[in-house]
Parts: sequence; C-alpha cells; structure tokens
Amino acid sequence: MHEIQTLHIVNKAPDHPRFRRCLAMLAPGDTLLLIEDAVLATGLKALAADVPCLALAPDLRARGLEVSTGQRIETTDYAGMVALTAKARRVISW
Amino acid sequence: MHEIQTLHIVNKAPDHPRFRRCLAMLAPGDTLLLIEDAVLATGLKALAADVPCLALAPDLRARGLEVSTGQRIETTDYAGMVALTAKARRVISW
Amino acid sequence: MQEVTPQSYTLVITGAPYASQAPQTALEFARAARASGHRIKRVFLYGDGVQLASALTAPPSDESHWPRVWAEFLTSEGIPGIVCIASALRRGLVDENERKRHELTASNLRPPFIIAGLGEWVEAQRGDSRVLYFHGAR
Amino acid sequence: MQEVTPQSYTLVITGAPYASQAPQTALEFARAARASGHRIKRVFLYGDGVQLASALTAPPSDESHWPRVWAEFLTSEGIPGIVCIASALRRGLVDENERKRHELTASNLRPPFIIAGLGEWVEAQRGDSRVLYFHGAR
Amino acid sequence: MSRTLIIVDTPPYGSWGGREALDMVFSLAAFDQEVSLLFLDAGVHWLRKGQAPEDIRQKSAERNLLAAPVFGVEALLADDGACQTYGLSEDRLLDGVTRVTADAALLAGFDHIAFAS
Amino acid sequence: MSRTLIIVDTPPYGSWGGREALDMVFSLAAFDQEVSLLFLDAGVHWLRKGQAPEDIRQKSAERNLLAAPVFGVEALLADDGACQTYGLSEDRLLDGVTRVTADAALLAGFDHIAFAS
Repeated sequence: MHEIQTLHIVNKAPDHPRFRRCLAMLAPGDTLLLIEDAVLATGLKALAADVPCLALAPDLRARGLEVSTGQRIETTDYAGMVALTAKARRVISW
Repeated sequence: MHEIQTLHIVNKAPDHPRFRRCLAMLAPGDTLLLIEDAVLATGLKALAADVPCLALAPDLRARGLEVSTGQRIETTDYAGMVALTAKARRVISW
Repeated sequence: MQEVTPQSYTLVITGAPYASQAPQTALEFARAARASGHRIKRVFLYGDGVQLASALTAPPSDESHWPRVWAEFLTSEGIPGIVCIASALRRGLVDENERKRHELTASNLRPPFIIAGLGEWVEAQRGDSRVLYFHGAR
Repeated sequence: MQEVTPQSYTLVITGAPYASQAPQTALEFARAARASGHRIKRVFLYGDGVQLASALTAPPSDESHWPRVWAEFLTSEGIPGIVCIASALRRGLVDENERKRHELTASNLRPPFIIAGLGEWVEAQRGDSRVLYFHGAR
Repeated sequence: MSRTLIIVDTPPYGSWGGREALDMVFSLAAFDQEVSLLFLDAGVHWLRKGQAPEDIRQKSAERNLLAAPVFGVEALLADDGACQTYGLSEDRLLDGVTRVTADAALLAGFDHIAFAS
Repeated sequence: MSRTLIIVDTPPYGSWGGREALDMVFSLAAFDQEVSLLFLDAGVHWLRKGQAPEDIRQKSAERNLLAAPVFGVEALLADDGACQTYGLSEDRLLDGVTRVTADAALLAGFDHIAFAS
C-alpha cells in the first residue's frame, strides 16, 4: 500500500513550460516536490496546486527564500526526499 | 546609415520565456528573424509582431512548415541572414 | 522512528555538471538514501549527463569537483557507474576500447565509470529497482 | 546585384553540438558570409559551446561530425578558433599546456582550436567587428 | 509486465532531447518491453508530415518515427490541445498517431513515466 | 566608447548561464569597457538578499554580484515587472540595484546586447 500515488518532482523554474505542464497533470492522491529552480515558485503569489506540496530546504536557503505559513507548502531535506520516493507508487521527474 | 535599427534573431521555441520576451522588446525600425526552433511560431494562429518578420527557409523545410501568404512573414536563407546582419545597426541573439 | 522498507534505486543523471544542478542533487539524494538504509543499485549517465564521467575536468579550486566527488562516492560505496555509449561518443567521452575502435588520440573516461548500452537502463526499468531521473533545469 | 560593404564578424558559439543546433547554424552563416565577401575574424567558443572543440567526438557515421567539419572550415579559411579557458576547464577540455598544469591524464583539444581567455572576446566586442551569438535552444 | 511512457515536449532539430527519448523507446521495445511515446506541447512538431532536414544536415525525425510500429512501440500519442495550438490538423499528422488528451487519467495507465532530459 | 548590456534571464544555482554572463561582465569591466547587467524574468532571483548556497555546495551568487561596483560595472538593473511577479520587494533586493522597466527604450541606450547562453 502506497501513501502517495504519484510523486511529481519538478526542478524547472516556474516560467518553464514543463513546470506549468506538471501542475496541470496533478491528480488527487499525488504529491508535488519542488527542487532546484522550481523552489522559486514559493515566491509567487499563488501556486495553484490542490495536492500536498513540499519544497527542498537546501534549495530554498540557497536562493534566499522562506516559505510563509499561509502558503500550505512544507519544507523537507534530502532524507525527506528519499522517504517521499519510497512512499510513492510512481515518481515522475519533470 | 543602417536600414535596420535592431535585428532580433530568435532561435527558441514559441513556448520559451525568451521568445515571448523578444516579442515584447521590438521597436519600430527593428526586424525579427526566426531561426531554428523559433520558426515553429509560423504555425501559430497569430504572431503579434508589428515589425518586418522573416523566417529561415532551411529551418522551415526541416520542420515541414510553409509560410502562408496571409502571415506577412517572408522567408530567407543563410545568405539573406548575413545580409540582414550587415544592414543592421545592432544585432541581438535571443 | 518509522520503519523503513529498504528500496533499491537506479539513478539516471541527464544534466551535466557546471551546466545544471543535477549531479549535485543526485549525489545528496544518493547519500541520504544510503544513510536511510536503501541500496543504490546503479547510476546511469545519459545525454548531457555523461560529462560527469570526464577525467579531464579541472574546475576552479574553490568550486566543487563533481566528477571527482562522484567517482569517490561510487568507489567507496561499490556502486556501478554506467555511461551510455551513444551519448558518450557524440559528446567526446571514450574509454580505451572506444579510443582504439574509433582511432582517437586519447581516452578520457574517469574510473570507476564504465561505458555500456541502454540495455543497462532497460534492465533497471523492468527490474524491481526504482528508477529516478535527475534532469537539467533548462 | 546590390553593392556589399565587406564586414568583419566575430562568431560566438555557446550551444554544444549534439545538444543544440548552434554549431550547424553558425557554420552555414560563416560559409554564407565568406561567400558574400565578408570576413570572419574569429570564432569564439563559450559555455557549452566549447564541446565543439573536442578531439574525441565519434558520432554515428550517418550523422554530421560537427567538430571535424568546423575544424576543417577554420583551417581552410585561416580563421582562428578560440576556446574560452574557464568554460573549457569546467567541461573537461584541455590542451597540452593545461594537461600539464592540472596534471591530467590526457589532452583532448582538436586543432586548430586554441585555448585563451575572455580577453579575446572583449577585444572583438570593443573592436570594429560585428559580434554574433549562436545559442542553444533550451 | 510493466508499461512505460516516454514523453517528448521539445521540438525536433533545435535540441537533442527528443532523439535521446526515441533511443530510450527503441531500446525498451528491443527488449520486448511495453512502451508508448507521448508528444506534448512543442514536442508535437515531431509528428508533422513532410519534414526535410537535409539543408540543416540532420537526419529526419519523421523517418525515425515511422520505424516505431515496426520495432514494436505500442503507441504514438499526441496531445490534442498542443496540436490545435500549433495548427497541426489531422491531415498534416503522421499516420499511426493517436490524438489524446494528456491528463492525469492518461498517465495513470503507465507504471513508469520518463523524459529523456 | 561603446556600451554593452549583458542580460541574465535564468535564475542562479539551477543552471550555469548566469555565472558565465557575470564572467563576461567582469572581463569587460577589467578591460575598462562600459558594461551594465540587466536581470530579467526569472533572472531577478540573482538579486535576492540572504542567499546561502553552502548546503548545495555552490558559491554565493549574491557575493559574486556584490563585487560588481568594485570592478567598475556601471549598473545592476532589475526589471520591475519581474520583481513584482516574484515578490521581490525593495527591502529584499541587494543594495545598489536599480529597478527599471525593461523595454525597447532601455535597450536603445546600448551598442552591444548579449546573453551568455
């Protein structure tokens, strides 16, 4: 039994076509993990994701970003990223 | 005396952020040259460029594209590309 | 502490060092996976990612030397590092065999990386290991 | 036929072969420029573009061999091909000098390309030659 | 047997990601794995009839794709929305391509989903 | 003397284009050329205060940029629209950055305009 249906890992900046495409492909039961340039999406006014969303803390810190409490985005580290991949039925790296 | 103020050469696909940015930066007196993946813009319904626009024919042919007469886009070849750069006061490669 | 079911991972790196962050993220992931008791079955370099196996990289001394750091990690953990032959030949990465076959002036593959075909990747794809991709950002 | 005022061009290639179309477009441009009576003062490889100067590329025989074709063009036209040293060292491209300096196992720079600093590019930028860039598409 | 979907979202000729995606597809097929190809966004340009890349000295992406059924590739899928955006009507599309709506439901049918770059 | 504008439209750390743009800028400045840097679109993230890339084992882009005035770089320009899009308010922006509207009129002031990749 997997706790996550599909784990979507995005590493592209929010203005990259693949970032937008990934958002459009989320389904209930999925989880979104923002890494590398994708963590810049936490600075945007709205990130329209209806699924649990996490951002990689080392990548946030590198870019001078913090996740505000109102954003419903959790942070995680590399160990957390590993745990997410282990819990998911499938992983897509966008 | 230069016949073209700025020659804008774009090689990125229309969904690339730099393609859109280039369109937003055109000024009267400029010319737009589409090469490589940028020639895919000739397949779009509307290409909102108010300046003369050319597309590189070898790149169009490679991708199975033709410019229709209603599009106000001319085609050129590598010699034409050279001539354009020689006529321009400035060239920006996007 | 939560119970961890050990997993077996294949990591596919398609982003080049000094052009993308992919090799760095993949390495941190691999270290964290090992620390959590998981297994890294193999690392497969594909596309621009093959540059990670270059023996001739010489970055500034105040920057990470990704090919060296990765090679040391693979060696110390005993993980096979496989470089896709088609990607490698197009990008100027060759071992001694390919150097001879193509009559080139030198070889530049960094041990312990070895060159092999996509069959190695297919193997991972159809086996029971989880295949994870680390792409470039552009 | 229109009168052509001969121009002097510096071409900067920043896209790699077998990853971008940049080296191919730049070559067709250079040939057309020469055919129109213009001068190519120099070709400068920067960023990922330095891969074009690899001596170890071995693409499939039914694909263009961009490093070889470019090297032949530069030689036959007597055009200097300059590879940015900082970009080259990060990407594993070295001549004999750099091989020795960094104690590497081999060199892999294809003649007639030579390694030099960004000063060569600054020179073009402030001189009277037109500087044209050929980037990757991503 | 597990089912794999390889996705191409970059156009042909300007960059190499698509070619390397095709190599992955043909390798899977050669080892008798179930594999399909989905062309998405600007990637749908792989599917246009009449490509002639001789003048830019590359191999035809179209011809490359025509071999897909022969090699046992399950399906060539094209996102309908992207085809419309780029004016790729039915008659301009390579034969043997199935138009689909690329959404979460489509992805749900595959065990492995990957991009080449 | 000719004036050069180097444009950065990619964010730091995820790719190397921005770093190589900076090398170009510093080289021009070292040879006493007039050069300015414009950060556009996702490139404005180069200008955020408080970058700490130690954990991803890279050098600080912020520190790199702080050296710009010392080396004689004319101006660090940031596109105002992009700053607003990404919530980069005045107090989060590095000191010495000038907000501008990146348009054709801005470009008109330069003889050479280039991206690093």
